[in-house]
Amino acid sequence: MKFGIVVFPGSNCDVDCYHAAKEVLGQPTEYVWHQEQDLSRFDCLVIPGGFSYGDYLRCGAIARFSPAMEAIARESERGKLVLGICNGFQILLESGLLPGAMLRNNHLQFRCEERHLRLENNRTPFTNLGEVGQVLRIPIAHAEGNYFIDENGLAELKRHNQIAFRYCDEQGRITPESNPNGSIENIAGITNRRGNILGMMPHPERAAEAILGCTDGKLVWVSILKWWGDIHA
Amino acid sequence: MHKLHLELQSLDSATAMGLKPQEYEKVIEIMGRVPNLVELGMFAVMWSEHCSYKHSRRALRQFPTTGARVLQGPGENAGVVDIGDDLALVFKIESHNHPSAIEPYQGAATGVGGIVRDVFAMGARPVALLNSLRFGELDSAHQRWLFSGVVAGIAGYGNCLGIPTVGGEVYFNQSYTGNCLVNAMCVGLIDHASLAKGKAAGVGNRVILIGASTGRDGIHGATFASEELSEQSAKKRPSVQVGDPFMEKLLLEACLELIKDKVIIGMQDLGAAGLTSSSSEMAARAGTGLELDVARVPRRESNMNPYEIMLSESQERMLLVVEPEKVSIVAERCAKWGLTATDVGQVTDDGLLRILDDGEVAAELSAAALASEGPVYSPVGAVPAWQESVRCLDYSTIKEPQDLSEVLVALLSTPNIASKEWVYRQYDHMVRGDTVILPGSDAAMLRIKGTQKGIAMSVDCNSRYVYLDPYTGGAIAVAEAARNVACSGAEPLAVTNCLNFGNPEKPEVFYQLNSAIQGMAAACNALNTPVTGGNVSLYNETKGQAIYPTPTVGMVGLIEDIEKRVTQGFKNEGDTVYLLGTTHDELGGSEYLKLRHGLEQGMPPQLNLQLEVHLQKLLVSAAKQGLLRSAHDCAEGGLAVTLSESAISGSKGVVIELINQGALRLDSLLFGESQSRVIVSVAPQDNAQFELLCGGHNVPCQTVGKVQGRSVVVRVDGQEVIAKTLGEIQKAWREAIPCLMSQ
Amino acid sequence: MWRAKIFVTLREGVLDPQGQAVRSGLMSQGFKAVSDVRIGKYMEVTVEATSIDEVSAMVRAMCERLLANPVMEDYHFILEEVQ
Amino acid sequence: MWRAKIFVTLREGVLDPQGQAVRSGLMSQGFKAVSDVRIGKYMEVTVEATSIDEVSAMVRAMCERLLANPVMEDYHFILEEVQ
Ligand SMILES: Nc1ncnc2c1ncn2[C@@H]1O[C@H](COP(=O)(O)OP(=O)(O)O)[C@@H](O)[C@H]1O
Ligand SMILES: [Mg+2]
Repeated sequence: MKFGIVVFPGSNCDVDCYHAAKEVLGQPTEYVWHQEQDLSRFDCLVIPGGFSYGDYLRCGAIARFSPAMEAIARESERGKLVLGICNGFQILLESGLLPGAMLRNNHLQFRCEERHLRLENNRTPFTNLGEVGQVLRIPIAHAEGNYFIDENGLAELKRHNQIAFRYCDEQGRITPESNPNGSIENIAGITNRRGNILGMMPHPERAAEAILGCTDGKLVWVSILKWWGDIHA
Repeated sequence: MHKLHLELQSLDSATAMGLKPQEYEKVIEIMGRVPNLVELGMFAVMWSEHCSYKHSRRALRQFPTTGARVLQGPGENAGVVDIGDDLALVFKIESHNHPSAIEPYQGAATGVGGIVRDVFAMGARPVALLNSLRFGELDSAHQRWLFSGVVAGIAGYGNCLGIPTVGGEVYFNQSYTGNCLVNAMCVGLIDHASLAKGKAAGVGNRVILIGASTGRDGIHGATFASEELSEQSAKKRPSVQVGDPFMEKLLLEACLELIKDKVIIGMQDLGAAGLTSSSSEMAARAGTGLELDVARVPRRESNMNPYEIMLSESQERMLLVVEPEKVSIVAERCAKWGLTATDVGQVTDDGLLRILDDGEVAAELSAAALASEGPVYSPVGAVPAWQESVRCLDYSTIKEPQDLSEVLVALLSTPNIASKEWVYRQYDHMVRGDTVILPGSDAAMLRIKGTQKGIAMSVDCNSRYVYLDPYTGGAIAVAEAARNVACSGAEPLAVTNCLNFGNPEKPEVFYQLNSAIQGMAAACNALNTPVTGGNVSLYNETKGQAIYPTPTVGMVGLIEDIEKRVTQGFKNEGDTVYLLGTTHDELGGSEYLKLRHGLEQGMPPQLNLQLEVHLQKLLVSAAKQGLLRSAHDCAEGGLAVTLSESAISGSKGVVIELINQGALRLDSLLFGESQSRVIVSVAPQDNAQFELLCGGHNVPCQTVGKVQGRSVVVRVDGQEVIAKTLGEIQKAWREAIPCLMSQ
Repeated sequence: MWRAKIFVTLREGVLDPQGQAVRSGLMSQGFKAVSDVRIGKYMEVTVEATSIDEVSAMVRAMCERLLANPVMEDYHFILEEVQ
Repeated sequence: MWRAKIFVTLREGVLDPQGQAVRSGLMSQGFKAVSDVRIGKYMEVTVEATSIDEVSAMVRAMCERLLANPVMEDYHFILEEVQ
């Protein structure tokens, strides 16, 4: 399975995602410069975290116009997988590939810490090895992860089972205290309707090796590989 | 461009720029004529304390600067030490105190930007940031504004760059009320082959300026940083700069690509004194001259004259020297990253820095004179009149507290000891995916992908000790930084330091500076950790009142097998807890004395360097043999606080039985800050081997208890003196700073 | 030459944590008369154009495409002719 | 009741990285007529007061103490009486 890690000026979790795909999963992986127009050679495109274009206007607002994002929209229509992490999630929202928008964290500070997530939907290419209700420990690191969507949009998300992860406490309870940023209904990650695009604020690449203190994030990476293996079996 | 009258300048304008009369005379002597405005301005910034170290240079020579691992000592943009496998660490610490006092967010942010440029100017990939911060007490709204602004600024810049901020320290003390300290340290990783130098070598080579355009910001920033903060400084306010971390990220990536492609002959960042210092230093190092045409420098503001362009301290700029045929490669690379690269001049053979303004000579002066022939003074030192009296401490007047549990809780919630999570959770400390010991242990550690190795880092200084006794305090700063690194299982390798002091022209301040350097040097020699660089920040005074002398020490270390790393938290129920080292009746300078008795007095704890060396060797070798489950150095708050911190970090209780029999006061025993002590925990099956090892290293080692239960319990001679649940101590420790900050 | 003064504000119903923080900051500084604070962005864009209609269309397009995110923000602007 | 519309902008000569990024974003979107972009903050503060002089003094004090840092920012404001 071939992974492409998209690099914008200002991306900075590109190295981490490359390492996860290449070394942890052991799959062929390439960096993709944001000006590339043809991404058809990849099976999964990862939009990593960071501060594309400095995040100066709104996070992801400028990156979405890049040729690579146009190519990603095309590839996703063809059923390829797209994983947007942190800034990658923000870019997916700005580009309209996922619904909603991202506001400043309600406490206004950047937060980097481990968080608990409840897996809400295991019928996606990114979560198929998990159980619904399973609690994962995965770090967050962002100042703008306060997910916002209007009421109708939220109802749509739920109707189509698009909520992938919610912030929760150690026991899996969705509580206000376990919400690190004010995100609506503790949403931490969503998919598109088709399920082949996932955007999430927590960083699964930072929790994919024992030496980093936690391997819960590996579930996302290994699920991707399993899904691909199943359809190519 | 607005033309400048190149009239010759009198003594009056020299004084206005901060030069002393004899320095003005010296300029005339060097030039053989009277300087014009541009020339005089260039001398004034380069001969400021900040750039020329004129009051500190002689004293700095007392540091040991060589060693088997030192690839680059002081004199370049950053120090370099070998870590084997053809790899090296590049690291340095720098202050941004004055800018942060005026605009905390931008001051701290641009401080991070500056130190990061110093590291990648050497060709290294910056992999970690640390910082050392000092403010007044948090009961003032202004101090809270400074503290939160500085932390947000460091976060804003470092997070955007994608360099993890993995460690640091924060202290609050009245002496910093008018003068906060913000020191930032950066550590980079490099292959030996990629090491770049800040040299303008090769006559005929081109000089390329890349990155941000030049504005009027920070003109005379270097001289500003060398003056006391006063009402006057308020008027200099526009010299505050706004950082552009995105630009820096582009610059960083472009420069590293150019280094990788071997396109660069020499490279240097533009920091204090801007183009003036970078061009003169690069030429001086290579023994060449440079010719620059300021009319070609891309500007952000209109009508800038040569004086302003040469002195501007606009951030996020680098100066490169490349062969003429490689100029186009530089341009291409820069274009890829959206950066402007401008050919601004060339390397010459006459040793002169010739500044042209659209072809016309605007200044012509010796590069070496600017960069290295500045005045050097030998200030006189004198022990301050108050020194003896603050060292006196009459123990008989200090009442021993009744409720020691309550003292422990109070200590855990003083901001100097309380959890700094409020700070480091604002820093992305995990980006790049190599941080294997996160903030919250004695030292931070990163893995080096592709090897079994790890690097450990720490910054330390207890300035109250330095205030009470500069020599001992200086030595302790080095010893503690090294001890923190050793506690992680890594071997301490080398030191960078930032000397934050008051006005060195005052004999009592110079005494502090000089004695602290002597103490630091002694510790560096004993521990075999040479000094590879650093920075001096003097004139940290407001209204004539100097800060506590604060020589911040940044230490780097190496662990050969990262799987052998050690953290501070207790691990397993039933592990044996040992106290290494010896406790004396030493309450002087302790946090306890300040908190309970309102005293910042006494002799600081004494440091036995011999014991310190043995202790650190023991820690490294015990870690290597896999004998340590945890190790945590006894620092502020003493034994009781150290035990509590290990308990909190590991979420495990501890039961301690101490034998005292009247030997020490109970408050000394529990809260005194005797040096060279470490609390370790060891699995029961390894006890015998560990004790043997301690004996072999001549390190006093006492079994003091067991990891057990959900409380911290301390008994002395069978009598319970402390008993608190993990929940209680954790709450006190964790909530103190957030609580203060939410008022 | 024209200067567009553009205001981008959070849509009604979207929580404004920055505004709330500033409000409580003001309160704690003794400005008790403050009842509400909303924070937005203010941008000044200088453009070359021949007519006000042209500028107006251009600025509207900029806002729609880049300067505001319609999911959470509203915008309005004022145009001034400058030298 | 009064509404103060407050504009906080970077002082002349102070670098505006946001403005630069937006400018180049607009350029690459084909808005070539844009020559300059400066970004600042826009705040709406609602205050209770009896006279315009009182509001004006109060808002000025807020700006000086909290809303702007005079080291690098300028501010101005407009007052409106509201229901
Ligand atoms: N406290 C110190 N100890 C050792 N070396 C120092 C110290 N302060 C400054 N230096 C060295 O002096 C040189 C000049 O420092 P500095 O002017 O801060 O560098 P830069 O030009 O990068 O700002 C550097 O090599 C630095 O490492
Ligand atoms: Mg430098």
